[in-house]
Amino acid sequence: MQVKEYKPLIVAFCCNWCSYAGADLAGNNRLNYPADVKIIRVPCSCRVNPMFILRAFQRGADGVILCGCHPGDCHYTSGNYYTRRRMALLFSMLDYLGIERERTRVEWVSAAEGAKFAATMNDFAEKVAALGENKRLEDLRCKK
Amino acid sequence: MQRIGVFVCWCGSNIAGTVDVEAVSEALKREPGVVFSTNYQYMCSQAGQDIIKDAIKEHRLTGIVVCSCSPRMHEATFRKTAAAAGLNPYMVEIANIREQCSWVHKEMPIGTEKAIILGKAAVAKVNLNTPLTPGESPVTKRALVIGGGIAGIQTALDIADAGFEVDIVEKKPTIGGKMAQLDKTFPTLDCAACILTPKMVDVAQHEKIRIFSYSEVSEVKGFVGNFDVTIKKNARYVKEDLCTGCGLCTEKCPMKKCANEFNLGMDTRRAIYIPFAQAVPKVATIDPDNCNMLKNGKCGVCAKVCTAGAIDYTQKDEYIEEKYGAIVVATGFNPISMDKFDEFAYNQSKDVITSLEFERLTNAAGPTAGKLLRPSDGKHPETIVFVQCVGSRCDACAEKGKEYCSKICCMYTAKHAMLTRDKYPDTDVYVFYIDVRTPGKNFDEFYRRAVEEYGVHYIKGMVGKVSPEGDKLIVQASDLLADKQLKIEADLVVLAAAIEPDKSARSLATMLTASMDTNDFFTEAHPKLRPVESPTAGVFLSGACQGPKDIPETVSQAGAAAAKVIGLLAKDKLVGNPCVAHSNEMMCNGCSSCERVCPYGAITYEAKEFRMPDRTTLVRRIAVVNPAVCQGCGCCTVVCPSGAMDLKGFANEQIMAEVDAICK
Amino acid sequence: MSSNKKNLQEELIRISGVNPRKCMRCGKCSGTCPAYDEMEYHPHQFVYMVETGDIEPLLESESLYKCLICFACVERCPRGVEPAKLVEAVRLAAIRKQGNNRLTANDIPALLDEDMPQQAIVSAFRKYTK
Amino acid sequence: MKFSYFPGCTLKNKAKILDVYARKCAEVLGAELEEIENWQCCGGVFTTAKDEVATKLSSVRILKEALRKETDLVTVCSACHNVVKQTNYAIQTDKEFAGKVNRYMAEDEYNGETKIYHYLELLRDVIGFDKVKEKVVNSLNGKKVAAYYGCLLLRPNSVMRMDDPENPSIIEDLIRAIGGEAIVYPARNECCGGYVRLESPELANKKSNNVFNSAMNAGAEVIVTACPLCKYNLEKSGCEIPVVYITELLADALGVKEDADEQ
Repeated sequence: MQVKEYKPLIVAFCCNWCSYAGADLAGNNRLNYPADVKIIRVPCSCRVNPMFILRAFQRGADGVILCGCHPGDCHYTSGNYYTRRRMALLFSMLDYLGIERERTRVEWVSAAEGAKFAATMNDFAEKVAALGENKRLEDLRCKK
Repeated sequence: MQRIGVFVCWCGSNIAGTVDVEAVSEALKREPGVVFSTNYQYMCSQAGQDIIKDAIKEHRLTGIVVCSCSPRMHEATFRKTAAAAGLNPYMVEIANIREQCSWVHKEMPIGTEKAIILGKAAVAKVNLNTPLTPGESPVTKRALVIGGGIAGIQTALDIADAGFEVDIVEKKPTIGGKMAQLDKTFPTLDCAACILTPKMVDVAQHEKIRIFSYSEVSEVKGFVGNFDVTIKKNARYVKEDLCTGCGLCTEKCPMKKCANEFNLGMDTRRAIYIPFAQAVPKVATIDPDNCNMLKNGKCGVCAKVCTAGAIDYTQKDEYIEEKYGAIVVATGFNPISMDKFDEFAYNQSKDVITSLEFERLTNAAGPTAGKLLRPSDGKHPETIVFVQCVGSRCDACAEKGKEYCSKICCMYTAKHAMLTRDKYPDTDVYVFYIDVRTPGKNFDEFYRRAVEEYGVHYIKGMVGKVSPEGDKLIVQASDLLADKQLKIEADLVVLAAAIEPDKSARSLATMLTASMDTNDFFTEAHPKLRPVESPTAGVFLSGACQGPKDIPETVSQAGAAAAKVIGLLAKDKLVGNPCVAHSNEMMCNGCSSCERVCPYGAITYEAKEFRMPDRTTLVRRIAVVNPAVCQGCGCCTVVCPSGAMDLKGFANEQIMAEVDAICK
Repeated sequence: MSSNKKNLQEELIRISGVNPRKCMRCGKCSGTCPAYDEMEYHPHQFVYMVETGDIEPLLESESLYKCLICFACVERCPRGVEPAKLVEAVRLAAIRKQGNNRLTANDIPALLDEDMPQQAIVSAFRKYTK
Repeated sequence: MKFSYFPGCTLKNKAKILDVYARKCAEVLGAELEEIENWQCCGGVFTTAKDEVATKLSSVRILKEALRKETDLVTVCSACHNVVKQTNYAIQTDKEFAGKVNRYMAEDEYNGETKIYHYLELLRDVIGFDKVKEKVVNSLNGKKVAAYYGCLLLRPNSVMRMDDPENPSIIEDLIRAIGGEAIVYPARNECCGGYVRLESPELANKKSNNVFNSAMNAGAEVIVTACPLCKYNLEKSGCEIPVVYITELLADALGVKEDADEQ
């Protein structure tokens, strides 16, 4: 029997001003990374509500990565600092819920760092794939 | 229910080479809300845009999804296309299937699968899009420049020459700033006063420019295009409109022993004074800390001698309210205090001075009339030691000094050394340096001239200690290249003190909600691409308040800031970004969480009456976002515990829908 | 760098708490050092040579015993490098080797005089003996 | 006001007068110095290496004893002060070191709670130089006194926090308070070379010469210090003017010198 190759599902939230542009640059330079990574554009990493991440895990995501501007470079001056603190808390809570630390990540990727974007995504996808399929977070409200 | 059209672009073979565009447009046809789906070779071409326009009209589309290159590339193009066909431009979403799909994946099935998912996410989002209209606000066509040094002067002149009114607010009794204190300027050695004072006169005579000297900004309200600013005019006890600047009072005043700040305390002035001969405005000012009349009610000599009747001992601080469309910060710099560096004996010997003091000592209008004489005994110094990097490039844990390079010291020290050797060839001049940094037009040539033609001794190493012994200063230092410890008997030691932003900058930044770095330099909106704008709309940066700068750099930045201001003031209305936060007043509980995280101060609170079902009224505190100030980062939406705050164009529901579409 | 050298370097950095990479090579430590003329390797060289792993010559050098521990270099270093702590770490590395004590109890009587305060002897033992 | 007092080895032996005068003056000025029981040596020199733990334990014992008695600690000898204060700082700032120290010690944990005053700080910050001035019965009458700080009192300043390490004034202010003329000279915070006295007497001589020559050039009649090692070293190197402990001048000014000499 042939086992279907496991493909992780990865959601990447990218800040419009830096990492989204960094992803475009990776494209311009034809730097490959797995197609499992799907990018959602947000105006700033601080726009990412923890609910979005929980929702992704409820819907079957295997990994969620947040990319923002380097500390000190936020387009809106301070958004990424909020992101950093919020996500530190959220990720430790997710860890407690059984979603391993390796499935969540915050990375700083500037608009000039196409190579870093691709490398980050390759690394993240590899780590997530190594963990195998994720436990699905259940939205208890949906249970009857 | 939306009626959505999907347009898949081939981008020649850029997309079509890795993505089966036909399959994509077929797959997306079946998504909810989609009533039309097609693909075309170049969607951004005129023909491609016509397909979109026609489809909008023919199928009465309420929203469109373009699967193409990055929105950073053509979002604006397709928004215009939609608008031309009568569709609200914010009903357009782009699925990035080129940069983030076809270009980074090699295999057709994989690329196609991902492109379909990205398309579905975009369709899911458009289903929840609502038409957005950018807000408009009027522009007050006047600018405020805070700081009257060379940065502020140049910015004001450039703005005024374009025909807009400008007010300069200067803390000191005269404009001119640090440049007015300098002797010569590197690398051309033209005299600072000769190039600055004509500009000061231009400012004074310009019909579009007003100068508020001896004044400070005390309050700033409003936002880009509509700032309300309160200016505090400090009492100078002299009526500016009557004073002719004749200077008689400054000769007759009996209080002779006041430290002259213009000469950095190296000589004295009277209690009523004009800082220097070319001051603008040339109006006397009474120093209330030293005036006997103001302190004890005895004297009144200046009033007696003033033929213009300009003296007014009863003058009070005055507050003036003005409206501006743009504000330029040009608050400049100061050398840091040498108190924490007393290994160089600055507080122990008068003959250890800072470089700015050296400027005054060599300036023809300075305390020694330009003769280089030691402050302690007025003798001509035979050996002079210059110490570079005093307080610059320090580590944060060293508890003193600044982490950055002050940038101007290498060049002015080369200038000082060269001028000294030029005027007094009998003088031995040593410069202790860590690195000599000369990146500027003709800068390195200038430094080399100091070494090669003028015989300045440049020694790689640092001074460890300066000991005043008798009338000499023993300078103990390392010569790293010779691997020696030197002891030089010097007559004068000049410290290249690090520079720091003016102390007033921090409170000003708070008033302006402009951001600063850890060193209190104002931060620019983008370090490369928006260097003269602060992240706060309508606030611009000029000169050393943004970072250490020499004169040519300051002047070019001042001109750039002026150009940005002119661009703003030339508009009659400001069109905002419609993707801003807004609060649902029914859900808001007035908790202030959003206000605390907003980097722009765009959120205020108001008490609003609500009619209750039982016909009573209830007054509740609710958050209100000023759309002209909000920049749309969305930070507030995340902290809102009740979910009242949302971001237009990137609403919670919309992003959630994208997540769902991707994770299906 | 050989692994032995690397280990020694890491050991010195660990016990001294000094990060030699913070040095900007200004030489202020050596400009300020009161024992400079007695030293073969000077404070800035200690920092540089530990950074590059060239530590053997320092271990052999008399300079280790010339440092006055006056902390002038620590106080005045603009980068917070604290060279004296590194000198001390190298000295410890030297005298901790078996048989490398700089001073033994037998040496003491000859060095004493009547007025010498106790602390001179105690501190010499602390500095030179393990 | 009651303080724990740590004299240290030299003050019980070669530098008895420093101890006696210090106590006597404190008494006059209303500070009670209670000597710590069964104290050991401070360690003589603070080893900066992080892995040196055992050599610092005797200092910790002093600090713990002061804490047990719920008093601040007063030291007189500059070297003791430096060692004890650096040890306390290491415990406060280096968790790993504090952990090791506490594992060595049987009793309660110590985390750097004790506040340490040098005798000079006691005079300036607790008693106040004004108060000292009031109690002067025997002014120095403008005697030209050069304060010698050396290295131990001032450096590293991040730990010692006594005064401006490059331009200190605490001893000068005391000299002025008791009627002397303070001679400020550049070498007052330079090292005398005390710690290399045994190993390299020539170097020690050189450094000491530099110090007292600088003071003498500035017109000093007497040099004062708070450190027995400095005093010994300056004298041994041939200083031509008297080198005395600061407490001796103070005792003289407060009129208790003879009293103390009898003890």
